[in-house]
Amino acid sequence: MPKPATASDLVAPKEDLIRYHREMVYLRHFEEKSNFAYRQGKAGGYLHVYIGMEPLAVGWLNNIRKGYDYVITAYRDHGHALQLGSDPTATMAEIMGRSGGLSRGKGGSMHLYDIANQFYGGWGIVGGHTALAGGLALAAKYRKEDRVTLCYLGDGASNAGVFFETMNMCGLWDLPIIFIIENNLYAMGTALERHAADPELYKRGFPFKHDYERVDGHDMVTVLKDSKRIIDRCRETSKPCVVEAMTWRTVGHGAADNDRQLYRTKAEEDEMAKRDCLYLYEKYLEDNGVLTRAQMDQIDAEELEKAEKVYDDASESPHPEIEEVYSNVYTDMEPEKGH
Amino acid sequence: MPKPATASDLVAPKEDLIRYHREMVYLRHFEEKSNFAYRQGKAGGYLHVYIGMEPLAVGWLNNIRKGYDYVITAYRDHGHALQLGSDPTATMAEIMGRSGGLSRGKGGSMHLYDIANQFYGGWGIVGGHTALAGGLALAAKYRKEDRVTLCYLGDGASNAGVFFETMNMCGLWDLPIIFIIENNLYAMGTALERHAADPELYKRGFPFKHDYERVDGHDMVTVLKDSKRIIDRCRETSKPCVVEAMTWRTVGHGAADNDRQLYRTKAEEDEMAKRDCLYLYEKYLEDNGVLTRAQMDQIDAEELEKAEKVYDDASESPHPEIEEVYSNVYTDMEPEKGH
Amino acid sequence: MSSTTMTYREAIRLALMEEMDRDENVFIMGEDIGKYKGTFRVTDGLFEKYCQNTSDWLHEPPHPEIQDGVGRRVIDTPITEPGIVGMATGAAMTGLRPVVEMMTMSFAILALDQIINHAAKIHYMTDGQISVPLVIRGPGGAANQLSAQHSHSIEGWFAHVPGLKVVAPATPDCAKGMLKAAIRDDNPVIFTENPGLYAMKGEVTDDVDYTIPFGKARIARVGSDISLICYSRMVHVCLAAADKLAEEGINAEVVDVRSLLPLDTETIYNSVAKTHRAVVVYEDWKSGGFGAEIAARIGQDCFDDLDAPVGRVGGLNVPTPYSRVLELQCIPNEHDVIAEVKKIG
Amino acid sequence: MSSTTMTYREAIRLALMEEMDRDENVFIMGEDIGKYKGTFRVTDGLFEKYCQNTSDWLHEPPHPEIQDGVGRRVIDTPITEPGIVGMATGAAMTGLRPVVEMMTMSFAILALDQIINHAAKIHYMTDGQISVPLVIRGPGGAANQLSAQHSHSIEGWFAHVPGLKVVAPATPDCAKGMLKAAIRDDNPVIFTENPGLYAMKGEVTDDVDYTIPFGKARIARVGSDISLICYSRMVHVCLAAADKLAEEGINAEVVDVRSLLPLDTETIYNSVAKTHRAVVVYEDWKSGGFGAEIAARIGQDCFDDLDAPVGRVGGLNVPTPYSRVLELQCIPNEHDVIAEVKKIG
Ligand SMILES: Cc1ncc(C[n+]2csc(CCOP(=O)(O)OP(=O)(O)O)c2C)c(N)n1
Ligand SMILES: Cc1ncc(C[n+]2csc(CCOP(=O)(O)OP(=O)(O)O)c2C)c(N)n1
Ligand SMILES: [Mg+2]
Ligand SMILES: [Mg+2]
Repeated sequence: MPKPATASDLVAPKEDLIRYHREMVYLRHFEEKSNFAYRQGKAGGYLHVYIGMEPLAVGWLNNIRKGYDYVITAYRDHGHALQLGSDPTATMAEIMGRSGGLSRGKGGSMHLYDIANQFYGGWGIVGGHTALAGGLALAAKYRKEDRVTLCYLGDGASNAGVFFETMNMCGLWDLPIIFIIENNLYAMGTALERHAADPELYKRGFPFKHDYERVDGHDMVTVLKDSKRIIDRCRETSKPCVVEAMTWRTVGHGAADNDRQLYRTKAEEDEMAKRDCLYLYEKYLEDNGVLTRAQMDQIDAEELEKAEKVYDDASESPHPEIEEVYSNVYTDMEPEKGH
Repeated sequence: MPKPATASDLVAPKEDLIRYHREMVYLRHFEEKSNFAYRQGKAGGYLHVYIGMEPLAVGWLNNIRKGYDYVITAYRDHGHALQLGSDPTATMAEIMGRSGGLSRGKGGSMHLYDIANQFYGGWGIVGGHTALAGGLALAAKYRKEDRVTLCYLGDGASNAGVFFETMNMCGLWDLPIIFIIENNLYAMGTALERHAADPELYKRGFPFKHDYERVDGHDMVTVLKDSKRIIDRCRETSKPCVVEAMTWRTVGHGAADNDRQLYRTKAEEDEMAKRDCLYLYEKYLEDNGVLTRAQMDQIDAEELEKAEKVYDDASESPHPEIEEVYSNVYTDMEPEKGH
Repeated sequence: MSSTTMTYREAIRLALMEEMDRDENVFIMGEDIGKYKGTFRVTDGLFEKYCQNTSDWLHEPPHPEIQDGVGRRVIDTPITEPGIVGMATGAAMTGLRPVVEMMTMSFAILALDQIINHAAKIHYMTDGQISVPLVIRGPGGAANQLSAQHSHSIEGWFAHVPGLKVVAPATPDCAKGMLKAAIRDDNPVIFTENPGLYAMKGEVTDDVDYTIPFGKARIARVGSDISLICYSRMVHVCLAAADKLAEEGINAEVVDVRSLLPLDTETIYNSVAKTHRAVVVYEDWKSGGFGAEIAARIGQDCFDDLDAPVGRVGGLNVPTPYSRVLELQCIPNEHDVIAEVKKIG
Repeated sequence: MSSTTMTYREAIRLALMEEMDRDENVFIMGEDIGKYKGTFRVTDGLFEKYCQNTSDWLHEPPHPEIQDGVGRRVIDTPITEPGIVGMATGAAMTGLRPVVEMMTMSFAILALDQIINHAAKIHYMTDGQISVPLVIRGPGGAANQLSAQHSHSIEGWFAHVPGLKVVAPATPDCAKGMLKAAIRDDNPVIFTENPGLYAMKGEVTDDVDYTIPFGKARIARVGSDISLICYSRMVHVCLAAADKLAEEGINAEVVDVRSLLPLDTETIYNSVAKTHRAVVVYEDWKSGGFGAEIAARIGQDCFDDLDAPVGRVGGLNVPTPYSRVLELQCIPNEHDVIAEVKKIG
């Protein structure tokens, strides 16, 4: 039994570390439920979970000013919504396309939005949202506010032309934005080395006078340190920054991707499993006497139960009324109706 | 009177140096005539001349395999066409929209093409042609040929998203292409520092494993050396490369740009005039005893006369027949006719 | 109400200034719209008016030699339409009201993904959580030998997209009143200006709160024998045709649709109910242009009123050629309108 | 002629293979079309067939761990549609015949500038010096809860663009015959496949040189009382509607347009001349969709044949919602067709 660490050894106050753990565990159970919903036919379309990548949501978003800083990501967005405070049942209901959903079922898994928490989605066009993110940062500077914009994008998205155009304008005008490239080594079925001329994606910030670096995305402790440092710096300097966070999706690209061996080997997966973020973090908590295995099992059981209740409650939410198909196309008028 | 250089001191055989001079002088007169055509109302729309930038066409294109290597540029394309061997009268006729033009008047100044000489235009959408260029290079590699593709683009165009997407694919697949960024310090009325986060544009090749460097575009002698070295390397290695060539347009952005002082000072223009490429080159020829001032004046007179004849001949070319409006929309059918 | 004579260009500029004065959230961005005044000189004077002091700068001068900073309310951008529109949309999501100038609407084609698949869908995908008070304006249509890549009329594509509003005013007064309405609208609005209209003069209502609501067509000429349905510069082509037709005793009514989405079918149908004949006129490529939608609606909804088939006059179905003689063939003129009027009989 | 039963998906795959075998200049490129087989599994087996040996590689394996090189005739690309289409166009300018797969046609919106303002105009701008034998194919239209950004039918926009050809086959046989024709065509062709059709089975003619020329509509069902004009998956919706209408004694003819540009108006008009009634059916947003063009033409050119207004059935004018119950509201079904048939009377 290792000797308990003194508070000062820890990367964050003990109670925070425990909360982060709960959040990670909860997110993982939530995502399992999301996939389950898809298999049950309660969710359709494209559905992408965050399993294996949790620290990028839990770690980074615990170091921003929640409800003040702007956050935007692509379609792999469940974790960001939950982490920013979206009601889990409303989030799951949206994934199920129900009237109790964040957008009453109009958006779905790929398009979660929760403006009350300054979560700007939730986007389906690879790379497209990076320009919107630039606009959020532009708005902050226009209003002379010190909000930071966090824009997540995938390694595949980092090839998109509009991302470079946006980086250029952010560098040109010194906009306070952090682009977090979630480098999980694959763009759907295409390996990093097969889609990026240079797999060191952080270099893409170089031609635009951004700060740029590659960081680890597996080890929660490192993530917490890096994210705090980078977010604080961005808020201070109002300079844009490209962060390549090395991570890994344990599961398929989307709920429909049932044959990962088309593009990566079992051996590779086993190798990466050893660096599973939750496993690493729990080891840290245990080694430093923050939590015992028993306590963690307890937490795991509690969070699983929560996730199950959310799943059941969301399932109860009714489908939207048919008339709603016409609502909110415009703020002030209805579209012409009928076929 | 400086002592004549021995052949070995010279960057190229004497007769070549003299030919290059003729080509530069001729191009300048041709462009003056192009602007004149616009002022006379014989040319319309957008017309952009190459005055001040001649070495980028004359120098580089004398070091490729003409008629074999692919060349493509944007709308500032007169010099490239002439240098690749397009009939000057047909070129001027195209600028005037006449039936004797390279494309029988359908393209105009911005859209010169001469496939017989492997000149692929001639494009109006800023940045758009860089992707076509990547396709030319892809075709060469697909056919296992050792053609090099030269793609010219402006400093303003180097911000375009599709350019980055193309650089990525060229780097990914090692395509034999050279992107020559004609950095003339302005994108229409916008100064380099106002449109590029980092004015050192050659850096844009860095994230894509391209060779990249900044070279001089004023001094013909340097241009001849650099272009030979870079073109030969590209053909050998079949690796893509980004070259930022520092240059300067002596005139307005286009024939219609009549108020340059909206975006640059008279002082700056006077400063740059001292580095006018033709002035520098003639000084070199004189200092090295290649040509005397008298000989150069002679050449100047001859080339001016040629340009004037081209202008007059082109003016004689009839306008296209009205029915031609429908021809060559498709290779094998006519579009539906009428209003 | 009092009015002032000004050009279409000046009317747009005045609308921009009035709205920028009225609302601190309104700003303009685009290529060369600052000191360069815009290629069609629409934004002349705005940089000087709104970006005088360092406090008016979004960013300090990027380079010592360059005196001016980047304007905060007049933002010169790089030539990156997708990025520009996307960033404007992102800013609009937070409540700012950007007005983006497209140097020509042909360049908006590069930004269609941002316009159609982002801006236009945000209010719906968020079920009303976010609105996008964005205006995209610029010259649409052929000018004078700009060639194939620069001469598009793409208002029809936009008018096909739920979530967008699309207007195409034909007069200085409409330009001012509708641009102000567009800027005050909480939805993304495409505002297209035909380059041939900029120099046109007209009376413009003086009231700073004079706006023209969308979805209301305008009877540009009252007539009884046939309805010429049109918008933007084609309104003037139709008026010219109407004058000529009048000489032959045909009294044409000219309906300036001016708002394509929403579309004022009521006014159009009332006109057709009166004249029993209609010809739809537009500059865009004839096949698949928005005029087809208008014609299809009249054909179906006014079936019993029609004494003749609904005629159409559109641009030739070819890329716009450079040669002036060929270019002129492509753009509909009053003779083409008259020919179609006679053809439908 | 002998035929084989296969799915629409298999028919497309077979067409690709036959043409790749026939002509060394034909190659395919797109996202995840290699070992991943394409998201709709259309290109299953092609990488294995054409990229076995190092000599079949455009580029050696980018990384030691990765065994496979980049295929030369099956090129996996990054997710950069503008660049992909532009590079394919550039390659086509030299005489190669690329077939680009869009993972969904909704992503072609990003590449519209390359398609419309480059590929479609090159032959004209060069006055015939260059042709662009390019095919862009992929699923267009709503599938199953793909949400607003992934569910577009954009064939109508393409069909509006001179220089492009646009086809939308409804059966496996048409898919194979028309894709082969598209690949052999020297002009840029947009080939759209509705995701709902991939699993559909049908008889496919065996001949490797069997192609279906563009501009010829197909009578999918002979009838006498009304013409249902449609294409792609809506052909099957119309056939279902026709069966139901038959029960009520209404004998509908179903015209599968299949080629939008060029459009076979002759076959459409002949059908209307026979039935005196027409309803145009398409999945795209109703307002401004290509069905409007077809309806407008029938309305004008068949004016004297028509006993009733030309009806239209299109998708609802809203972004496609995620909720399945709402999504189903948006897509026309046989009941909507029947309702319109009754409405026009
Ligand atoms: C413009 C566009 N092209 C293609 C797609 C289809 N698509 C969805 S996700 C995806 C892979 C993206 O990979 P990456 O950016 O690495 O994100 P990850 O899924 O790994 O988080 C693709 C190709 C899309 N949504 N948008
Ligand atoms: C996509 C697009 N946007 C805007 C324009 C209008 N435009 C034509 S040239 C030009 C400036 C380009 O500058 P640069 O790339 O530096 O080339 P240069 O003219 O200096 O040779 C602009 C903005 C265009 N043609 N295409
Ligand atoms: Mg990835
Ligand atoms: Mg320049």
